Amino acid sequence: MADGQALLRMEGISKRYGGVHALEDAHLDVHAGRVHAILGENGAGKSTLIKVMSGVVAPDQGRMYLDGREVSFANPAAANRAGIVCIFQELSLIPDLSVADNIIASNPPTRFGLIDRRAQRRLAEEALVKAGGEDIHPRARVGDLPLSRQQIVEIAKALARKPRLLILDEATSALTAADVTRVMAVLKRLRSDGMALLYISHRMHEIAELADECTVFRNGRNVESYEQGAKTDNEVVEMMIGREYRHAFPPKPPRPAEETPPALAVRNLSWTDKLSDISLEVRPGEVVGLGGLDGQGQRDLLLALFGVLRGVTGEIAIDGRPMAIDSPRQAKSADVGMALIPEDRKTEGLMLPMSVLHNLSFAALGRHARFGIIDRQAEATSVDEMIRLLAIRSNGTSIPVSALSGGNQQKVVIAKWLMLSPRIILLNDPTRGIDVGTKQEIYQLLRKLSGEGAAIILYSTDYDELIGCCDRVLVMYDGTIKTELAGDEITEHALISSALNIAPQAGAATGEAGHAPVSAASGSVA
Amino acid sequence: MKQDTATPQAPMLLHLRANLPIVISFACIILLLLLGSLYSENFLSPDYLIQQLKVASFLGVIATGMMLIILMGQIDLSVPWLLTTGAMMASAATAFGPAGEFLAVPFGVFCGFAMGMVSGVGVAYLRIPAMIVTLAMNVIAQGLMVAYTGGFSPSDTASSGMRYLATGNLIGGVPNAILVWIGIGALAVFVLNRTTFGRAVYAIGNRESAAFLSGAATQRLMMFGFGISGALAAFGGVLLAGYAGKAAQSMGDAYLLPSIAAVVLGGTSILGGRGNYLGTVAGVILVTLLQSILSVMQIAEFGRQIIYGLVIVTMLLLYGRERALR
Amino acid sequence: MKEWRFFAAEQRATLLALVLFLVMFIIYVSNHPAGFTPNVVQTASNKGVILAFVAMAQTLVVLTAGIDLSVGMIFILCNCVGSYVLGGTMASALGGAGLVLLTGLGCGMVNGLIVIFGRLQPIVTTIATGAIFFGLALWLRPFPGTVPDFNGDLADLFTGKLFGVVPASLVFLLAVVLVVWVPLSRSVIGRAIYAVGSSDMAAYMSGMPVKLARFTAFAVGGLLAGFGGLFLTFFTYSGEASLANGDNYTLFSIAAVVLGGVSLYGGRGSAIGAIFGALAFRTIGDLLFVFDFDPLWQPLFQGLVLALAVTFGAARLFRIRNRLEMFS
Amino acid sequence: QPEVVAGPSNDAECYVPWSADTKFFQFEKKDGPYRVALANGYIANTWRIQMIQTAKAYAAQPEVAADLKEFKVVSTGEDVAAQISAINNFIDSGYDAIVVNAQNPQAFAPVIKRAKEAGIVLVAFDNILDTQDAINVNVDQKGLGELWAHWLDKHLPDGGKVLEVRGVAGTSVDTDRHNGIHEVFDASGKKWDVVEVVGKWDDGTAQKATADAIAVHGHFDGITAQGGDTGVVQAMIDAKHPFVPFGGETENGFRKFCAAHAAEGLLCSSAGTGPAQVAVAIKTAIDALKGNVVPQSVKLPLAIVEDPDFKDGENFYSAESDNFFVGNSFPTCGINFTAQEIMSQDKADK
Ligand SMILES: Nc1ncnc2c1ncn2[C@@H]1O[C@H](COP(=O)(O)OP(=O)(O)OP(=O)(O)O)[C@@H](O)[C@H]1O
Ligand SMILES: Nc1ncnc2c1ncn2[C@@H]1O[C@H](COP(=O)(O)OP(=O)(O)OP(=O)(O)O)[C@@H](O)[C@H]1O
Ligand SMILES: [Mg+2]
Ligand SMILES: [Mg+2]
Repeated sequence: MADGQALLRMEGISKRYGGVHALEDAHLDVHAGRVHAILGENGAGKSTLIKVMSGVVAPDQGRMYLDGREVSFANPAAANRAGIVCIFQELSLIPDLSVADNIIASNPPTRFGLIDRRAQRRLAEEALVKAGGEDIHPRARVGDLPLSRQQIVEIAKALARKPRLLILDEATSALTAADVTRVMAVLKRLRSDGMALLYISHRMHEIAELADECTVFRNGRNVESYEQGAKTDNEVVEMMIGREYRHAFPPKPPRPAEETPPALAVRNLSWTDKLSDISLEVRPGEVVGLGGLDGQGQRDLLLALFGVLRGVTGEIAIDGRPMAIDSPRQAKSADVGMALIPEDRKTEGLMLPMSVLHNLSFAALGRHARFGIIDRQAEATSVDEMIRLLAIRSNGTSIPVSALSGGNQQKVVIAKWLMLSPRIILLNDPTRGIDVGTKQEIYQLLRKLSGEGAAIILYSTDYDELIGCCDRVLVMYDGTIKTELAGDEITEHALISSALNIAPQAGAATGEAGHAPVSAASGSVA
Repeated sequence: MKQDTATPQAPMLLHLRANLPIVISFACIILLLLLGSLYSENFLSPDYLIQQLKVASFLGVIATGMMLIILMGQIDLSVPWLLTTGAMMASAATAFGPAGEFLAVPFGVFCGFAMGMVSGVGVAYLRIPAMIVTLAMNVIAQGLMVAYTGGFSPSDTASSGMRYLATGNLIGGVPNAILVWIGIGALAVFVLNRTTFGRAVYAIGNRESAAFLSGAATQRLMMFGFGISGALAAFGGVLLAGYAGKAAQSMGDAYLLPSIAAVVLGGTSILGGRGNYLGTVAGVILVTLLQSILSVMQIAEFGRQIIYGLVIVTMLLLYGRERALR
Repeated sequence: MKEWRFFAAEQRATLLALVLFLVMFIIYVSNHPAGFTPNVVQTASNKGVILAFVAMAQTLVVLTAGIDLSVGMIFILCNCVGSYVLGGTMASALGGAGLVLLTGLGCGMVNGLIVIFGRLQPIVTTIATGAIFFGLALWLRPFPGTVPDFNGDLADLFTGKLFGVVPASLVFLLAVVLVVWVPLSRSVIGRAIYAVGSSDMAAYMSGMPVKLARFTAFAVGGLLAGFGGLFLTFFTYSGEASLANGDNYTLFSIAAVVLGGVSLYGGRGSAIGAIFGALAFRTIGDLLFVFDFDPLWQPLFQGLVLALAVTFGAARLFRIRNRLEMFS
Repeated sequence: QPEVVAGPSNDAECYVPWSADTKFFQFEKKDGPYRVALANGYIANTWRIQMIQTAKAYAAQPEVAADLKEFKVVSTGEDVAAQISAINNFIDSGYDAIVVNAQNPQAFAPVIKRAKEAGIVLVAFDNILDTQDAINVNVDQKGLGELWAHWLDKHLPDGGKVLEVRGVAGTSVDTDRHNGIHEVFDASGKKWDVVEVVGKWDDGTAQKATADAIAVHGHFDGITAQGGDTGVVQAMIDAKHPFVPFGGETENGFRKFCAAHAAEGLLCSSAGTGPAQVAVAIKTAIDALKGNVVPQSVKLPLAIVEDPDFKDGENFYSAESDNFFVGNSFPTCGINFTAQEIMSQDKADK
């Protein structure tokens, strides 16, 4: 442990939501010049802890000391003034304001009482440079930027406040490997400048690379704090999930025979300038990955298949029958049997204020209804079944789904589609922000589904996931499929080089691509 | 909330919180009556109460449509003239012999439905904000009715069927209007809680994009929602015409803000996605009673307006508050 | 992208509103029997400016993703107050004008306080406060009237023409824009107003003055509605507690705001756009004057033009290739 | 600029001056045919629609049409600013005379000034202008209230409990009528207990308010209502309230009831002026343009029908709509439309 007085100390913090103890007697010491990682499975209370710290949530009990003096923050602004700045799990950017306005949100430079936009812009540009976002125009509207760029803006915004303690709650979850490397470098520099950093992530290799000290949470309580490196990854994971932990990825069964007719066949699919001439086939029982750098059209491809996009050309055949899918409604119909686990669960996957029950049953409501009248018994039964199957942690099914932790919310999104027993499942980065235990469950679930004959397309920003889960990987670049990797060809090296659209033998590309080196131990975990 | 009863383990607290508006508005209703009875005992007489329920049922029918729209996160400002359209068209149909007489009610309701559907297309498919689409629809409906009355001098006497519906008594001393409202209310409760359509209404109100990606025909449903709201407004107009014996141009003016107020006082979130029909019932009775008592007590118009406003604010402060950001 | 492109993107809605207004106004003026004369412009601008103020008031609240259904009533109340205090000497009438504006400001502040500390939705709050404001107006002016020594000179100064050509009301509107809107929109609070409308949670998390922004939007909104009421008094030399008029101006202001490219979902648009929206909306009414419609078909014509004009805004729909964009 | 001259007017039978000291105007004679405009405000009720139909029909009569080069009607809605602007536009476009049904009698001072400067004849009717500088074609609203009160006074020898259904609050018409009623009551020396409710000149609202009042107060000895009368009677019938003397307006539906239930005690005084007053206003405008002498303030006769004079086909029409206003003719001015002629004119065209 670091010596000297803690910059921030929390003692006996408790917070309850209804019957749930989000935090119980939690404590934490954060020191200047160190990166403190917080680990824990979904719903362990990590986000709640840092919300308390940054004035978003008032704790029921407990004390906080800054530089040894007791403090409490009435709101985020007060915490900011004290030098505690948080990058929240849910982005806190204002979509309709410009990048510069967002970065200098809280106290912009003024002249004669009005915002000095020239000075503000200079400050914003500096912050962007620090956060590795030189390519982002300070005048662009934030809502127009892709998610990964928004994350960078978020980081720049935090840096512009000159924090003493910077908290990152899964701030890297939407970033591509290249961005992560850049952010890591920034964070290391900040640490050496004497800043205290609190880092929450479910990506073990990032923690291994960055953290000085780790604290594990489970069920709202501290499990243990230790110097980074003092525990093996397996020990850590077992602390987190409170049970023994073996393999992340289930074994791959033999691939279905080439001659098995494809469940989904796509010919020459194109859409605006984002997708061009895509052809692919997925057989029942097969898990096909989509790889490549973020933003190469993978998401658009999934949306195109699911009937969300207008003006898609090309042919789509389901079980050999050509189909024109022009709405999600048609995509999920019995003829097609498709499901899409969307990217952003808050706006695309869930009706947050509605109950867990109603969220879970919504997509498959037709199954439990006759002539539009819901059979509530049947509905409740299959919902309970799903909750068991995916081990969703929820305090009853009538609480709003917004009260679940991020990971459990994600499980609800997946579960609501599984209730339809789809034959073709499209997944758009389904494990973002999900703890290792849950990830493992999801991987197993995917295998089980494909074993039962589902055809699966999985887009992931995590290469390990593609390697561990997929029978084949289609690597996309600039809206087309550039490379197809199958079986043993799916290696990190191959994925990266084809993602960059360079010849595989250019081995040096690994470094340039900036994918974080995977430590021997974490390879088996995340 | 009602639709949660499928899960017995639902915490009591949540139920209480969701039902608070209903409890308080019913309490306010009783309070109002008691206060009124200080002025005149007749406020507690069955005659007066039945009379209030009868008048409330017109607003009740209209507020049902408004609630549906508000649950979807939209708003319908076309109520006044769709109501009038329903009344005038039904009365006009009456002039066409026995067939017209027979079809009067359905025809009036259909006109409201059709115009509501047009608004629905604007909102759901053209994605123009409901506030402005229905505003324009209100002006158009007014224009149509003015041109129609001026140009065709239609019959505006309510058919005997309309009169029976609004003022007759099928069962003892219970006016049919109340039965009609009970019928529509029961149907609304059933549709909202037990059908896929109702579930989709809540889903759309909460997060339309998620409902869309879940494969709900959100646009079609929303369009129909406006159609239904239009139909109910027109039906309210038909009943009102039956009550008054005739249709008149200005009959809808007094129903727009009260219908919104009734729905909101009943605890339905104006942002959509949350609300319970029982609350709307309470809200409708409350608004009607308040207007009536203030009117009979001969409070000057300015005083009535002020009291009306104060009561709404006070009630909302009692239970309509949103959770604080932290 | 180049700098000017960003500028154009920021101002697109406002520019569209300007174009809409110009097109309609040109149609109007070119068919007007009197043509493009100072008098015709003065008439149009006096009528337009009244709504423009109310629309600006509405804009501020709408930018915070709220809506103010009491603007019309604040406007009416201020008109009634004005009909009492705009009499006497120039100085006392000017003082009275200040009082009218204070009335508007006060009403807006009441709205703001209830919305913020009561944590109520603006739409329902303002339905209720609108009734209260109207009650007060009716109490002041049970029937239309004015002070005996109404200062018509002052009124004419504001509704007349400068140098016989430029409508004074337009100049005054411009002055209010420069003194109220421009500084506000460039201040920290102004930016918070946009932020609150765009995402109040994010604004709160970013440490922006969320409550102050909401309060300011309502308060300045009330003030601007007060300007509207003041102008109506100047224009009519009298006050009238007309329920229908209050409701109408509220609804007109919403229409103007939409035509002006302000998003009813908050965070996007500007009061300048709303001004053009208001002028365009008024021109719809004026078109009746230059086209020879059967009087009984005029209301329908107005409704159809309004519908057409708002459908304009749906044009962006045809550019949407990703249906998910429809929902934002 | 009209010249103030001595009366009487050229058509003294039609143009009854408001009072003994009413001024008479003589405008400079202009050569016809004239451009005349009608600036209407609100349009969406039967009275206004009927009024506009009457105006069109009157302007289309051959002898009137001969004097008119153009007759333009614009309805601007309830917004008084829009109506003022419309009049300004008519002034700027060089119309010779403007006829107006004002949204607000107080609000037109600036316009009146402009019209005067431009030498344009401005005639107001129904809701008239509060001025000495324009011609008002006037209904004696207060007199109407007095008439109703006298009627009740006559039939209730001991005074009693009276329900007064009022109109739209804040309008001068409502206030004038109300004052008329109460002045007569106060002067009668009897004991009157007046219960006021607001009916807003609307049948539905009036019906509801009446029903509530009956439910709470039980019994009334007499009723007076300004507009919405059909609804008021309907509410009495629904509540099985005994029929009592009633002073009300001239809706056809009301007169139907009066005729049908007179024997049961519904003794009515039905009085008012129909929408045809617009024709009088147009006639006045044309006469003024011709240089004829006209009073500044014309007093319109009330169309009064009282029990037992209700006659089907003559002063009410049992086969026609409830909604229109009977009493649509001014024989002294040569204006003799029957209401259903007006309301069905287009039907006949088609
Ligand atoms: N606003 C809320 N209302 C009710 N319960 C809540 C609320 N916020 C959090 N909880 C509950 O508190 C617990 C801790 O949640 P928290 O978000 O802190 O978890 P987490 O560790 O950040 O999880 P994740 O890794 O999934 O983000 C969970 O059980 C969650 O359901
Ligand atoms: N919304 C915005 N977000 C980010 N940067 C902005 C924004 N608006 C302006 N800027 C930048 O801030 C600087 C100053 O802008 P500002 O508009 O204040 O300049 P200006 O010279 O006053 O121009 P103008 O008066 O035309 O707006 C410019 O570099 C401009 O690009
Ligand atoms: Mg979290
Ligand atoms: Mg975060």
